Amino acid sequence: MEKSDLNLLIGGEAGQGLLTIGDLLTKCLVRAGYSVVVTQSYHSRIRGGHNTFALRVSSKQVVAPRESVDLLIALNEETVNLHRTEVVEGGLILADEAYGIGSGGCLQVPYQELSEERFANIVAFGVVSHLLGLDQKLVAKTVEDAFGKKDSQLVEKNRLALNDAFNWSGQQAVDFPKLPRVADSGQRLVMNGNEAIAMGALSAGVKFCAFYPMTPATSIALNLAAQASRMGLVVEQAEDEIAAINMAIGASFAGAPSIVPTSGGGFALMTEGVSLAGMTETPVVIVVAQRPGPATGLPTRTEQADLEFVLHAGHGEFPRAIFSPGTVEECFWLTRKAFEVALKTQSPVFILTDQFLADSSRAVIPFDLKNLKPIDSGIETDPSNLPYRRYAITESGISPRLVPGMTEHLVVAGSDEHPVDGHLTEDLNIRKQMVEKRLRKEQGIIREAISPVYSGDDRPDILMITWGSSVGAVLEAAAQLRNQSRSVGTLHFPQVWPLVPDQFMAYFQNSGEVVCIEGNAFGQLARLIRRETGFAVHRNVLRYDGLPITPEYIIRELGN
Amino acid sequence: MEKSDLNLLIGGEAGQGLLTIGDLLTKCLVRAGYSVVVTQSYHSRIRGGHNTFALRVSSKQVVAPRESVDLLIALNEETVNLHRTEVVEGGLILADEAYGIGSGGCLQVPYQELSEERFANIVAFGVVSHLLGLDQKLVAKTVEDAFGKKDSQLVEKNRLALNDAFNWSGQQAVDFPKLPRVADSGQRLVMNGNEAIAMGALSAGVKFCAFYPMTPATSIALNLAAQASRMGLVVEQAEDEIAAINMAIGASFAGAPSIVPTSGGGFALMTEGVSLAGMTETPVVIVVAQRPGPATGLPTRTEQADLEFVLHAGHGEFPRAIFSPGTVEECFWLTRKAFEVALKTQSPVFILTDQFLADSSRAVIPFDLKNLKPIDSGIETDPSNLPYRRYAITESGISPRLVPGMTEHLVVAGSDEHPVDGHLTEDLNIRKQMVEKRLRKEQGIIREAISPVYSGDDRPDILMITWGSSVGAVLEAAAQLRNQSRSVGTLHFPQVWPLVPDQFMAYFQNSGEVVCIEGNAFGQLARLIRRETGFAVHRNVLRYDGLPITPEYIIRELGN
Amino acid sequence: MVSIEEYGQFETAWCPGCGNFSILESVKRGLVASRLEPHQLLFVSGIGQAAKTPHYLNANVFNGLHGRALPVATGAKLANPNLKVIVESGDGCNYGEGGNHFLAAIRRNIDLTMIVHDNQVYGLTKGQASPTTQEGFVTKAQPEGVASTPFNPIAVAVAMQASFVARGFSGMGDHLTTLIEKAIAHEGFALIDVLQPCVSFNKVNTFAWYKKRCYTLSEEYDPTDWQAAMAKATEWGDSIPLGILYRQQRPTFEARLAVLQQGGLVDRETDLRELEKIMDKFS
Amino acid sequence: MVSIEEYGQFETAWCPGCGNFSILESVKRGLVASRLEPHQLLFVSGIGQAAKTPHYLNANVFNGLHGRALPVATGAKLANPNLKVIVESGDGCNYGEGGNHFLAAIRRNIDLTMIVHDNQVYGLTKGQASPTTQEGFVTKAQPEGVASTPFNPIAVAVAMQASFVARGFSGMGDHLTTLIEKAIAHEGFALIDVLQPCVSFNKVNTFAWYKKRCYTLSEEYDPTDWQAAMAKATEWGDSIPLGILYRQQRPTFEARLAVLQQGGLVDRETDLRELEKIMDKFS
Ligand SMILES: Cc1ncc(C[n+]2csc(CCOP(=O)(O)OP(=O)(O)O)c2C)c(N)n1
Ligand SMILES: Cc1ncc(C[n+]2csc(CCOP(=O)(O)OP(=O)(O)O)c2C)c(N)n1
Ligand code: SF4
Ligand code: SF4
Ligand SMILES: [Mg+2]
Ligand SMILES: [Mg+2]
Repeated sequence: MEKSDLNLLIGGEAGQGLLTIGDLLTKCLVRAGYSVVVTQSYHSRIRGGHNTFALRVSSKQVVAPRESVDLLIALNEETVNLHRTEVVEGGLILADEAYGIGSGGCLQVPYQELSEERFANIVAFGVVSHLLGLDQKLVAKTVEDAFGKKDSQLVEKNRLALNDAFNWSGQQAVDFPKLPRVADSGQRLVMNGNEAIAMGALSAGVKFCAFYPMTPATSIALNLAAQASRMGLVVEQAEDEIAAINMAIGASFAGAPSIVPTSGGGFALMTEGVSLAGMTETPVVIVVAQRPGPATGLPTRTEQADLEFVLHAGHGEFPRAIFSPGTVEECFWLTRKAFEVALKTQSPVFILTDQFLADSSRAVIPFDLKNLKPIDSGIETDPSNLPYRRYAITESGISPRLVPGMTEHLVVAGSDEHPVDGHLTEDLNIRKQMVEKRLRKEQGIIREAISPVYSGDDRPDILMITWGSSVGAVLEAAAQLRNQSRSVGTLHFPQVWPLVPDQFMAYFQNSGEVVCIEGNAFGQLARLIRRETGFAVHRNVLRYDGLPITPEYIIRELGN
Repeated sequence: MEKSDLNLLIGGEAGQGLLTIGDLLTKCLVRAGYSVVVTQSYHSRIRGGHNTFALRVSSKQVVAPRESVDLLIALNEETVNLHRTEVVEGGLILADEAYGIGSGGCLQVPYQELSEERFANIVAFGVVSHLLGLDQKLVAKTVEDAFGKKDSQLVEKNRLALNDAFNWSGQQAVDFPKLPRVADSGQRLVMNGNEAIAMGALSAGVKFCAFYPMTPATSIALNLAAQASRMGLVVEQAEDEIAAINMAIGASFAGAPSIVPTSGGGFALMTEGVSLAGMTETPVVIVVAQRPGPATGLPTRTEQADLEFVLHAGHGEFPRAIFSPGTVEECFWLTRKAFEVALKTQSPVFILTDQFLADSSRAVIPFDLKNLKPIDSGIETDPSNLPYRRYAITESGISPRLVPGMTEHLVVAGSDEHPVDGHLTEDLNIRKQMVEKRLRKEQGIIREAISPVYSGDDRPDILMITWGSSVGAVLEAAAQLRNQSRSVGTLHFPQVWPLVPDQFMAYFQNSGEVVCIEGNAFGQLARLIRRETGFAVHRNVLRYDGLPITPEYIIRELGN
Repeated sequence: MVSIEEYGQFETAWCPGCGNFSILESVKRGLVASRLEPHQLLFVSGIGQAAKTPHYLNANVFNGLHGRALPVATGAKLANPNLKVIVESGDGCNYGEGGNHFLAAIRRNIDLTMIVHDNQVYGLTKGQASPTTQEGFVTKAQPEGVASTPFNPIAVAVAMQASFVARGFSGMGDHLTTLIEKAIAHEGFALIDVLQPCVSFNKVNTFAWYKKRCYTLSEEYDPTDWQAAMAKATEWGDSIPLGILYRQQRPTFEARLAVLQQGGLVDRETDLRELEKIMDKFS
Repeated sequence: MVSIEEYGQFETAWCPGCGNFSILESVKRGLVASRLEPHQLLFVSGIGQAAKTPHYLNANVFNGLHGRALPVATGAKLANPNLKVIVESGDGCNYGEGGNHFLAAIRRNIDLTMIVHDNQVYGLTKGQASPTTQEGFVTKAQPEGVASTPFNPIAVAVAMQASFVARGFSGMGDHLTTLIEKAIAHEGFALIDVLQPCVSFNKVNTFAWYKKRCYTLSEEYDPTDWQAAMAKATEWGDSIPLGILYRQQRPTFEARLAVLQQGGLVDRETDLRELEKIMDKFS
């Protein structure tokens, strides 16, 4: 029996190695040519708690998590108790025979017999791989790549454990669907959202990153730190988030394209700095990896509730752009784009992601780095008008940018209102001109704005709009509804600010019911669309329990 | 000749005593029964610069500043040069004869002859008082009250200087309109916006204020500090704004109604704390006294550009209320109201004021303190359900509030998502319930919401809407337009969040052109109204040069 | 008399073997020795593994933001000086994000006990350097090793003449209990920096590492001698002194505020007659 | 050679008689003595009266937020270590709002010169207490007098073994000029706390008050002796020592970052081939 779309759920305590099994399986499945969507759900603790690693795998392209479970890999009994009901008819539970759950719908693994305790994860991985019909060589290679080849004893033990797992599995009479073979689709990468943001930033020429650790943003900085010496950048853990953003502004002022990854609470501390970037016209890219608030909230879960906060963060008025990647690929490309817009318009630019996307590994076709155009830093070395004036009034609002110390010209940037030379002013006519100059830059940002992505029928009965990481669930829900012969369109906003009504109003007008789907309680994108266009969406599908939106969730909610 | 409405402008350097003259005149005129509107414009420095103190005075009720000047009191030559053109036909310049401006339209005062240098301010005050037709006894009494009676030598010298000023003025043949006498209108106070906020807070039972100095908010704290020992509160200058809001939350948690005054940049640092107040459901009143941004901007000028920032400040989602007083009286009453709503709904509540209103003295009928109902702290001492649960789920969303140490029951507040007992949870069903519980409190806030204030014709051709300190200018502009036989309505929002469409949509529907008038560049209230109602105002009148909106400004802009 | 049972037993979210367990135990014992009932106490913490501690005993609790325990505690203490307020949080929370409040609290000498779980690492966020992490320590965030000199909280506190400065070690429970008892009894700001092994992320400063180096100050040591204290404060490495390193009597912040001499703010009525007189000044 | 004229003459927004004028003069002279051209310099300041200083000379300037000069300076220095970066701001800015960055900058030992105009008051916001205001000082914000112990920046810096810790006085211009020159020459973080009379708001610590108390450290004083420095650091009141109180050579932060050994970040090309290899690891 074959099944093209399987959902695996690994459950256990933190520290039990479910990440190891999950990562190995993911890598192996991607190498075998499958499409994957990983959803990680964990507690805010280091050991213990109940964590899950969901791995949806398919021979076709999949882009969203799924709720029902085909294979439950239980690393403890609690997992069986908590998730048993999610397992579908014909699904399977993989558990230590020691739990004594019986063999109905369960493959009981004699871990103790099969291996030393420390190789139990490898055994589990082996058993699952065999169940899924993966090639043992590929499986062995994946383990080798993960653990390195230096320790030959370890390599050998891993190989043996895997062997035992495959042999044992081969002897079991289990009725579990195999994945259909897929054609070789060429090299693909396994990458999660945060990794893609880090890689996107590196490709854009990031030279400075300051951060204060905060889940789920930290791994962006860690990924950059790992490459700092190779790629020639400085990654500095600041004393607090206020320092982080101010350091990034200082570095950027001095010529280093800068990024600041954080999450809601840390970002809150940066809002004064955001305003400073706006006033001094210093480019800076800020990643806000969302998690459920208010305050500390649920630090390891997901939510999309900081759109309005980020859009209005910082006192006073100045332009900005906010990107909202929905896929790992978009994390990469929109991070590049964020640097481009920040540098071109000398403004703070934001990337809104969230815990789900941050931790969600996917198969990605390698980015074509060879054909990338380098991003223009916007820094001049030879100003056309002298004396050099950092804030010269221009039609575009963009003033010539020099960096200090690189020429004989002096660069003066001021957080107070300033005349063209950057010094202090109390002249209220200048004030007015400067406000207008700064706000004119929004036109440039609008010109760069990425269109919402539409897919579906020309005049659908129902249009589902969404932003950020919920897009996968929306696309799949749409596909399912179409299977039920419903006429559905989807509109994804990879950029939520500025909104350019011309890019999307026609879709609203040509659709029946317009439903906005987002991971918050206020319906923030919907409110924003109404503010900008007057259009009130007909319905909201919202989620704010800390879990990502799934296709099933959308269909359930729409059913109401 | 009499003129019922005069605009006086005192100009000079910081430190030259224009505040002394201005304050004395204001007090004296109010005691004499006139209506006043003070507009202070100063530089961000301690000595020098060019500062002005505009004092509009009238025998009728006035509520806005005026642009053209009847009497220019120049404390230096620069003032003459800068403001001469603003003086109306028949107006007068009062200047030291030493400047040698000539006597055309100018009363040249021989300050050196008339007094020692340190009494020049008293002389100027005396001359102006005489010009305006003020009673010399009243004038003398005002000086005495201001400088105290302890130093009898000083009292005598002041008296003499005044005498000389009156005598000298009496001998001048000046053709300056006197103010018509007004009937005794009983005791009135001279109070500016910040003083009224402080008094409102005291009347509401504020017990704790933490702040970090920031113009134009500081004087709220200073006014509270001056009364701290008499009124039994603690006013603490914190090490930074983050500490300020967290201290206030701590004090409020322990039972002391708390206030935090700040301005945009300081508020930016508090946004994480705002979110904490939202999550822990701790009442706190935050005053944001606006000034032009971004960043340090124009620290001593005015603007209304932080509405959207304050509305969305803090990560995650939780209810709040934002009051936007437009008059000194509203500063008092809405501060009381802010405490009431904060304590009743256990939420952060905001007061948005600005530099103009903060520093704008007005004549105010004494608040009737005797008939004030004390504000309910919302603190229980005897919980009806045991065991006591700080976050018990209720229909209103409001849970029973106890304070620690006052009973044997333990009070546990958490910034992480929590079950009813306040401890930690990772249960996502509880999460959902808690989000909904917190958001239900918005209904209570809506029930308390103050209606926008309408005045004017039933179906006006033009409806001017506004919020905060711009209301005076809007009212007077409307009056002027009506004098030109135009049909005008005005709608002032003393509360900008939550907006309750039922309270105001009818006005929009019954009006011709709807114009939104506010002191920012984005048209923030207009955008918010559109977001909440879909209604797009037809026109914006915006100002963002650091000066308050005036009736003339509105009429000029409408003319376009 | 209060018994340790009244402080309860709770399930924790800590790793088995973590030093936090013994600190929690010492805290409870210190409270019992101080004869304090749960409702007389207010624990204030920030965010981190250590900051979870107050959830694991019976008391009033305000578990606030990362780094902001001290200002919350300060506000609460001023509102109600009758509360025994104890701040308990990690090294990252108190010396990193909260560094500025640490300086201010010492300056105020407000009557608080501050217990810092110093595991020289950010535990909850998975092992980045904290301000007290030693130079060269390699983490995923500091792949080349920490380049900054570690923050020495004891030296800074003594330099600022904090009124009670102590160091404990989670592995010496009785000693720590006594320190906690004394810190609570001390009138003024009392700091206890508690060395705490983090079995998950700090493989350098382990239980054995501390055990080998820690010694308690001798009876002869005079904690009121500032110069001696300053010298002791910088002793670190091969030997690490435990105990009260510095102590001084000076007035608390609360004692200097006239308004608090009549009791806490919580009980204060609002006197509108007085306010009327104040308002009169505006006329 | 650079002349003082190249640094220009500007109108200021300061009160006549303010100590800031002489500090500005000393700064300029210190720069000339250091043979630095305006474009080689980056001044970073916060907000306050002192923080306006960089606007009154020719140099590259970043005038940032209140309290946040140090992180901006740190970022700029890391981006371009060739810049001579000087932080100049007030006591409130650097020790109040910016206290946490002060601690971190000392720990990093990044090569910056930090000149603090210490007038023991918040000037620009009209006279509230600053962290260095003495106890009992009465202001409108502290009508009962300041209740906190003043912050002693020198003691904290020495306790943390900052690599260059000095005190100057605006009224002793030549001495201050030399300190500035030495601080600029010092490799690592150099603090100069400069006593500065504020004629408008500090009527206690006046020019005469300082003049009477300030003395320069003798030639014999050994600034590398930490214990002696610690003792000197707390000398305040009747006599106030000026000069370099403590000095130490230790590696700068920049020197410890491998990536900066090949020059600043500004000049670095983005190597997409290298990135391709990095990306391969994800396959
Ligand atoms: C403003 C903010 N920044 C960052 C975080 C993320 N964060 C949570 S705990 C922690 C570090 C905790 O370290 P420490 O205080 O030493 O406690 P430990 O876990 O080691 O006991 C950080 C950075 C946060 N919650 N809030
Ligand atoms: C975040 C923030 N808080 C408060 C202020 C207001 N503010 C401006 S200057 C200043 C104090 C300045 O004191 P100090 O640094 O000692 O400088 P001085 O004016 O005394 O030279 C304050 C509190 C601000 N600009 N930003
Ligand atoms: S991570 Fe470290 S500090 Fe946290 S519980 Fe585990 S061992 Fe303790
Ligand atoms: S207020 Fe004080 S510090 Fe500021 S310029 Fe005037 S004298 Fe100098
Ligand atoms: Mg720690
Ligand atoms: Mg100062």
